Amino acid sequence: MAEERVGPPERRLPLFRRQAIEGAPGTIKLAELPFAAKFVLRLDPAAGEAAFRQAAGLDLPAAPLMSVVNGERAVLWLGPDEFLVVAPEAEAGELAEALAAGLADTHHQFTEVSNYYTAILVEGPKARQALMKLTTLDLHPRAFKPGMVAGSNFGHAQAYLWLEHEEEGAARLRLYVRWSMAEYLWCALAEAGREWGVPEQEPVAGEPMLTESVTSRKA
Amino acid sequence: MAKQPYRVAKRGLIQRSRVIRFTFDGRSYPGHPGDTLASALLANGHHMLARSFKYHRPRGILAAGSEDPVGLVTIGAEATRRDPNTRAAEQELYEGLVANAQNCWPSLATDFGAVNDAFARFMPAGFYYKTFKGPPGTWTGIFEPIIRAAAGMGRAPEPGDPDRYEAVNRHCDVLVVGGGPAGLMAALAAGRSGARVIFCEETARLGGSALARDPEGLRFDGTPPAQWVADTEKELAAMEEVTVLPRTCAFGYYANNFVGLWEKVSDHLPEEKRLRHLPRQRLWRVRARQVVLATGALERPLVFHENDRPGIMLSGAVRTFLHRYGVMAGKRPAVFTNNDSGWVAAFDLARAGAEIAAIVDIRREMAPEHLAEAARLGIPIHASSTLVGTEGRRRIRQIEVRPLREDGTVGEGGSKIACDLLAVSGGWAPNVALFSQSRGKLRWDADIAAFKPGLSWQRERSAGAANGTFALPDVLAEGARAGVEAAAAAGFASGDVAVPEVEGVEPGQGRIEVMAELPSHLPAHRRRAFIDLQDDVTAKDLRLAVQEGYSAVEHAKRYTTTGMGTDQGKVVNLNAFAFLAAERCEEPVRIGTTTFRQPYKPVTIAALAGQHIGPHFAPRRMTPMHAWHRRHGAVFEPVGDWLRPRAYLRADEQDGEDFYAAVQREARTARTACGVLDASTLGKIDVKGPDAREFLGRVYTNAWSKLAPGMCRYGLMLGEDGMVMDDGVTACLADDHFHMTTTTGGAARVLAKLEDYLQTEWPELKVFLTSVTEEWAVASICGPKSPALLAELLDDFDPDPERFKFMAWRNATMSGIPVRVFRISFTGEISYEINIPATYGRWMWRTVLEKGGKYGITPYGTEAMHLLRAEKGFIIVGQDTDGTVTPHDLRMDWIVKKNGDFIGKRSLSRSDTARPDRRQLVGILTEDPELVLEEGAHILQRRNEPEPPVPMLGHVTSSYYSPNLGRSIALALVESGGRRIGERLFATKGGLPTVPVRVTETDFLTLKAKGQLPQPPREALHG
Amino acid sequence: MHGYNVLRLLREGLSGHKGWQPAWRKAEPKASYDAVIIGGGGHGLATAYYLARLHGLTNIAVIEKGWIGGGNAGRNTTIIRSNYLYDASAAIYNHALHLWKGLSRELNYNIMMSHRGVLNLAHDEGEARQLKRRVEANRLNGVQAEWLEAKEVKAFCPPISIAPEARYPVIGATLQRDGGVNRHDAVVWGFARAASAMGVDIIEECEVTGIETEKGAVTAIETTRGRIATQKVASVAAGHTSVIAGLVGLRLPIESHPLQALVSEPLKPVMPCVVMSNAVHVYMSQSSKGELVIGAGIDPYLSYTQRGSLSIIEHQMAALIELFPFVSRLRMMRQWGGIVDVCPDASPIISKTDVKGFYVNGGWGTGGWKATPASGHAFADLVANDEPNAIAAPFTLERFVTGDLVAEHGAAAVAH
Amino acid sequence: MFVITCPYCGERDLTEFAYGGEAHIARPHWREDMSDAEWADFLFMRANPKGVLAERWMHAAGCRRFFNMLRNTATDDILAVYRIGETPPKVEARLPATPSGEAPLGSGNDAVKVIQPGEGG
Ligand SMILES: Cc1cc2nc3c(=O)[nH]c(=O)nc-3n(C[C@H](O)[C@H](O)[C@H](O)COP(=O)(O)OP(=O)(O)OC[C@H]3O[C@@H](n4cnc5c(N)ncnc54)[C@H](O)[C@@H]3O)c2cc1C
Ligand SMILES: NC(=O)c1ccc[n+]([C@@H]2O[C@H](COP(=O)([O-])OP(=O)(O)OC[C@H]3O[C@@H](n4cnc5c(N)ncnc54)[C@H](O)[C@@H]3O)[C@@H](O)[C@H]2O)c1
Ligand SMILES: Cc1cc2nc3c(=O)[nH]c(=O)nc-3n(C[C@H](O)[C@H](O)[C@H](O)COP(=O)(O)O)c2cc1C
Ligand SMILES: [Zn+2]
Repeated sequence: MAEERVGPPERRLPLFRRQAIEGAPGTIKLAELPFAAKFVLRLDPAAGEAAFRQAAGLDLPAAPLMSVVNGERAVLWLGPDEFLVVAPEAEAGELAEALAAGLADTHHQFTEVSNYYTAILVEGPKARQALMKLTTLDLHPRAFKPGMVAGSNFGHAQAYLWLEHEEEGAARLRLYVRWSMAEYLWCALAEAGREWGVPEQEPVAGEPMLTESVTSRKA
Repeated sequence: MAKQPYRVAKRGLIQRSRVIRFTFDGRSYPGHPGDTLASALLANGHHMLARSFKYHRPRGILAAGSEDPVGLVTIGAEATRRDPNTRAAEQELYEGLVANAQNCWPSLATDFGAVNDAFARFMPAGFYYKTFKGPPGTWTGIFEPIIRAAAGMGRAPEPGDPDRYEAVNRHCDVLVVGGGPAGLMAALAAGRSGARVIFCEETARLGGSALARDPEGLRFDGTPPAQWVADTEKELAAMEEVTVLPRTCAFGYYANNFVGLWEKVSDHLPEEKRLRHLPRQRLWRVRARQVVLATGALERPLVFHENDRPGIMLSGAVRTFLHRYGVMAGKRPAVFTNNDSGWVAAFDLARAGAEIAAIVDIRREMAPEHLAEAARLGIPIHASSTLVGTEGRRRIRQIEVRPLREDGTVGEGGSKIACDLLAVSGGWAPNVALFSQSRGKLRWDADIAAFKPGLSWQRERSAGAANGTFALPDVLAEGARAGVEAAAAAGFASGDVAVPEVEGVEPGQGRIEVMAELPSHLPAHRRRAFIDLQDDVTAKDLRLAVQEGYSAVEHAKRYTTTGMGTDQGKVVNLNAFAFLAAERCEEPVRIGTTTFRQPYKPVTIAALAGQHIGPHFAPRRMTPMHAWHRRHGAVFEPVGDWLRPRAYLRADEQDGEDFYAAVQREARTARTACGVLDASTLGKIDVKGPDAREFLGRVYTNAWSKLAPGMCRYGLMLGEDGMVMDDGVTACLADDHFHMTTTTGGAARVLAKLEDYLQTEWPELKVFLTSVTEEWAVASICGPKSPALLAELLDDFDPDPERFKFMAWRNATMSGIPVRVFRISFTGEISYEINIPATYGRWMWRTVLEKGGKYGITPYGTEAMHLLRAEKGFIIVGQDTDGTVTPHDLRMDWIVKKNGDFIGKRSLSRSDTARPDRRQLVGILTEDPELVLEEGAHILQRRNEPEPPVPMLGHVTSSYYSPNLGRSIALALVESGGRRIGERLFATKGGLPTVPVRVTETDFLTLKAKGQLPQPPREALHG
Repeated sequence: MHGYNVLRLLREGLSGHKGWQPAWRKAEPKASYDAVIIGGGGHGLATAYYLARLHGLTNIAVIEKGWIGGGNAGRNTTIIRSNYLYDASAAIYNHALHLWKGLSRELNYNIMMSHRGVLNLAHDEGEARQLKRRVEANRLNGVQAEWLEAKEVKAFCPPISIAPEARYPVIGATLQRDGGVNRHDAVVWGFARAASAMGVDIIEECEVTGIETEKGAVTAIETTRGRIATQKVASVAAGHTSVIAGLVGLRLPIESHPLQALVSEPLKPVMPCVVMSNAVHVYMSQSSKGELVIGAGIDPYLSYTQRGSLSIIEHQMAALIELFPFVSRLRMMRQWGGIVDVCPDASPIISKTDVKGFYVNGGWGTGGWKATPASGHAFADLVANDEPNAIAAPFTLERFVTGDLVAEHGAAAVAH
Repeated sequence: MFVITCPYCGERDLTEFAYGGEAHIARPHWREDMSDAEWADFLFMRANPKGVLAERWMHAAGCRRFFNMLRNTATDDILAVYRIGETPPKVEARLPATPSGEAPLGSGNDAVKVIQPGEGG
């Protein structure tokens, strides 16, 4: 069965086969962001905010749909008692330990989702417009401001959208999407970018399927 | 090059300097950029371009826009780009456009279908209800095929549409629909406030009816109309927050100010000029805080004998063709009107050089200034007269005028007047389609004899002609006001918006006199006065509908099909309503209207689907190992959104392996050596909190209080109706921390349900749930060689089943990578599930296969997995259950705890649910071991079925040929199954004779181990 | 009732069609009736027709708040089939099919019953399994049913795509050859005409606003056109079943949802049969007039607005293109919505209630059209005899208490 | 196509939400002697009102929270949104003109299609 020798452990992101792509200069870029540690924190902020601050070194977002960034760490609001904590890979263990200790007396859940989610970067002056082909979120600059996070549907994929920052109309957005939907979303985003010259991304498709029912012919 | 005999010099917004060619019905014609197909055909003197639906009567063009009911053609040169039922009046002309007549055979000019017309008297409304009622089968066999072949309009294209479509979402503060004077002012006013404005216009240009006016006679603040429109458009374009969308029709006004816009992005371009990076059409899904409807007014035709000939056109359309497209639709036009609009059209035509044959007006009194102007232009006037007939086949050539008596009947005398165009006007009616779609209430306005917006139901306002305001200065002012108010309502102040001073205000339609059907000297049954010109509904048909009791407007519509064509009766419906009112001697307001439904005009199906088709139609959820599966012969099966390998067909064997052989091989290898399954798709939920155990005890049927960390337990989850909904194994990670698994297809449903109970039913429980399905890639390794393989795969790991017991789990590492290993099994075989962080999944899988090579490992798919678990008698929720099966029906009483509540518990004791003779899951063995039952086969008491209905005892839920038992096996739900173990019953086999079977326990492996499997293995065949 | 036939049509054609009479009398409400039927849809009119014809009850009225056939009867996609799973369902739907076959003649009104065949597609093994189970059950119940492999599906319905690379490839289908479509309005009008001819009062634009009871028994109804005394009230109000039941203080296991449908522009014949798919959620046929009649999905929320959400239609159109690529460039001409009353087990209620003289027929959900004559037939029997007959018995309200549901989710998964 | 105001995330499109059915149907506490009818009432019987309905929704694509909403099912007007556990606010539904809320003429609609003489509004 095995035709190739497998080497030491190698990690692959869901989109590892996909190169970063972009449209005409100054329009839109798509890329999968490299590995990072991600955790879902479930916690009643009223009960555990101080402990969290102490352990993680940053505040919980003060308002819904907001994020807090401190250096390379960030906390994104996902729900009233649900947050996405992002940190550099190397800090994952230390962060988890610190939180486990710090929140030991608080009812909480700190679950690693580094592999569950991948992050797709959508960047450029046309980023908002491209995304609006896939989501019903109001992404007008008046409505969706830097630092904001929103969970929504993007085409058929649920994902969290985070506007990291925006300079002179060029937005830098991240989409956190679950592994199994990453290919779909990537191709849908590329399709949305075609207007600005983003190359078409052939979705993985055409898997062989049986075209007859087999229940009647088992033997 | 042919001339365009009806093109007039210097008029129109067409690009005269360029001549483009198009073909209609195989003949080539010239036209200009800026033309529509209709205007270009008219410029060439071509009026007849279609045949009507029922009688196949010649049809021309009635209106100059999307409201035209009759001028339908098929566009497109290629069969895959064929667009039937395209309105010539809407289709912009481009170089090389190919149009063809439809609904006629052999040709437009000679159409055999037209014989229908000769038999029209025998085919009144609803004639088919009264006949063709032969014995059963005659309709399907004889009459229907004939009717179906005769009906329909264009021919559908061939599959394989090469074009792209897309949908986009937008939010805005103000949406302005309609680019006429009212809409322009509204957009301007709203735009100046800084509000986010979307401004759409159905046609290629802004300007609306301003472009249908003689530019000489009209000034906005001293500027000619086209210039004013252009200046306004420029100002709008410069506003950052304003989006102007020409060629964009607002087709649907839905709840909560959601409006669908349909943009034709490249339909106006020749094939080779279409921009590949842009879609053919675009759907704008607009969420507007406020909406301004400035959709203008539509002109009605008049209902009189022979009013359906090509060359009979609405007066406004005549003006549009003249001023917007530079086409004089006729050189000797006659006018027939019940209001002043016809007069204005006549004057325009006369000034442009036409010789007006006559103005026929049914009214007695006319505006003196019009009479004076007519006299000045030398136009013959026939006041208080009507038309009683027309002539001309492919184009009108004569009208017959008769005086109208005071009592509304036709007088003697009169004359026949030659003409080559008849402009008709029945007065203008506000275009209230979108308003009514928004569920606003209409108000009857007797002055204009039409409905206009009354009571708004959503955040919307109408302005201009759409609101029944017809005088241009008022229209502009109302538009501006609507824009200001809409912006204000959305929170934006615009300040004052100066309304341009209009020079050349038209007098308007004046007093309008409505006669539902114009009188005639002909006996009623000889009159052919058309109301719906597409579906061939005549006044006579509507009269018959009333006579037969189909007099409610909705009944009349359905009985006669009036307003049910592709135009949805935009310009003809009001005539139908007026006619019904007259017939029923009631006020029109009591008749009401039929329902204005979406879409305003027909919208391409692919545009509604947008980009979400083909490979983007439904996501394919993939595990990290997906690519490997594809490379190794996997045949896939959809499980929810996931694609899972179903079996791996080996290519190396001769001719390749077929599916059945692959499944047998996989299942055999998994039990005799080693097999590995990609189990990553199983749902996984991290459950944590001090009340986690309590919570599990409520959502599963069994108890969880004693499960120790390091151990796992199987659970069944029910709905509140007591029926099995999902199952899975949950591992205790720590006293307050669990790792729950669900079925692949049930994952999302289970999580939602658990959240539901936690958030709404038991908020007091301190438990958090987080989905971790894709965090882990999972290899489920089974078979006698699996312990040895595990020992090799994992670092310092003792997989010995004696010490690493069934239903335990451990942390371990694989080449240093932390993994969780579960000793759980769905096959009854020694089995391990390695869970590794998904980013290592691909590597893990390849490593397992590489290191498993020497143990003879095989990857196996879901089909072998199903087979293996059936050998052990394990259920699959959704296959062996169907939402009507309780744990007791599965004979899994052991899993239902006696004490304490859980979801679904109370349902189990309902009188029917607790019945002892319900269908229960049992094993089924055919007496012939080689015979594999069909899943879905039914179980009967008797060998020979009596006549239906045959009593059924149950059905087969799972059935396989088991390579490991050397015979076929099946699971079935059978009435009182538990009590029937050992009984001989019969299974159906399609239409073939039933086969004898034996009822057994479900765990076939154990039966075999105990020597209770009745049949010998068949080594010979499957060695 | 004047007969309808070809000769008469020809005669009338020659004399200007002056002889045709109203199809049904426009009745004014009387002070009292032996029984009152609420709802002038297909089921209500069929009930009246059979009450008069089979039970001799002619002093009855059908009360319709709008115009007859204006509810679901006027907005359904008219798919007729009887290939349901359970015996109880097979009995009633097959009975309906049997009645449909003779209805044009019986009513002397051409309801255009077209037995052009109904395909139920399977896109994966799970569906194939369920469908095959149904084929077997159908056969044993005397319901016409057969299984077609993908290639046979294509042969029966050439415009369908059976491309193996499709996301949900067609792997087979069941075919009920004597299933099909008919002309919905004609059914309504045909029943109304026949019932009216036997003396039934059909009262339109009259809304039932209250039901009076005394000691737990019905005594009268209140309507927008006055009070009507009666001891039997039969509710056949489809989408409004719960509202009517609410008038006597009953709560039912029913929820009312929007269900949408749409038609394309008319075309020359392209679709030879009816096709339904659960997985991609499409059903389509072509009407005699030429439009493709396409059913959309049900909205998940309750609503009485007779409209649904565009998103349902959008998804529907994508699915339709998957299955029928030729529709891509065609246009949607009109879309509309109806209110369907859905039971938890996807089966109807034909039942007495705790209120004496108050009978309920409802909960047909997305698929009751096909049952119209049988539903009326069975309900008439219940109203006349105060006991359910064998066909109605499994569909009483009692089943929600005992748990003896008739779970037809599989057979009714796609709205139709 | 509703706009639903999630009490946590604000205005979002219908397509982000999952419907949760009629609200305030408390699951009865388990009792041995609970009758089948009582249980059936909880399981199946619904008010299904034409008018104001208290219903549950979940912001499935967003914050995944359940919440309650008051909506007029005769018009689809959304009248209030409130959190789980809160009591429904008092609201007034805009009532359509006929008792059923449908048109006396023509097809049924939430708002009557045509204003009749003598009718206000
Ligand atoms: C879009 C759509 C597609 C469908 N497709 C199919 C299909 O293909 N095949 C199929 O079998 N089924 C289909 N159905 C379901 C089918 O239409 C219904 O199950 C069936 O028509 C309901 O019975 P009915 O005809 O009597 O209902 P209705 O026609 O709705 O009759 C009920 C009547 O009661 C009246 N009423 C309500 N309240 C009152 C009151 N207070 N006073 C007086 N009158 C009142 C209503 O106005 C209405 O006319 C579909 C339904 C819809 C909406
Ligand atoms: N002679 C008369 O009595 C009479 C009667 C009516 C109107 N008028 C004149 O008509 C003008 C009215 O101006 P107005 O701005 O109100 O109307 P308009 O007719 O000038 O403009 C309406 C515009 O809306 C567009 N439109 C319609 N439906 C649409 C849709 N669904 N989506 C997108 N676009 C759509 C049309 O293409 C048109 O361009 C005035 O000049 C008025 O004098 C005169
Ligand atoms: C089977 C069927 C076919 C239909 N065909 C047409 C049609 O050809 N043209 C049309 O305008 N409407 C057609 N309709 C839709 C009706 O016009 C109407 O929308 C529907 O009966 C609902 O009524 P309402 O829209 O007035 O609420 C059809 C409806 C059905 C049920
Ligand atoms: Zn939310």
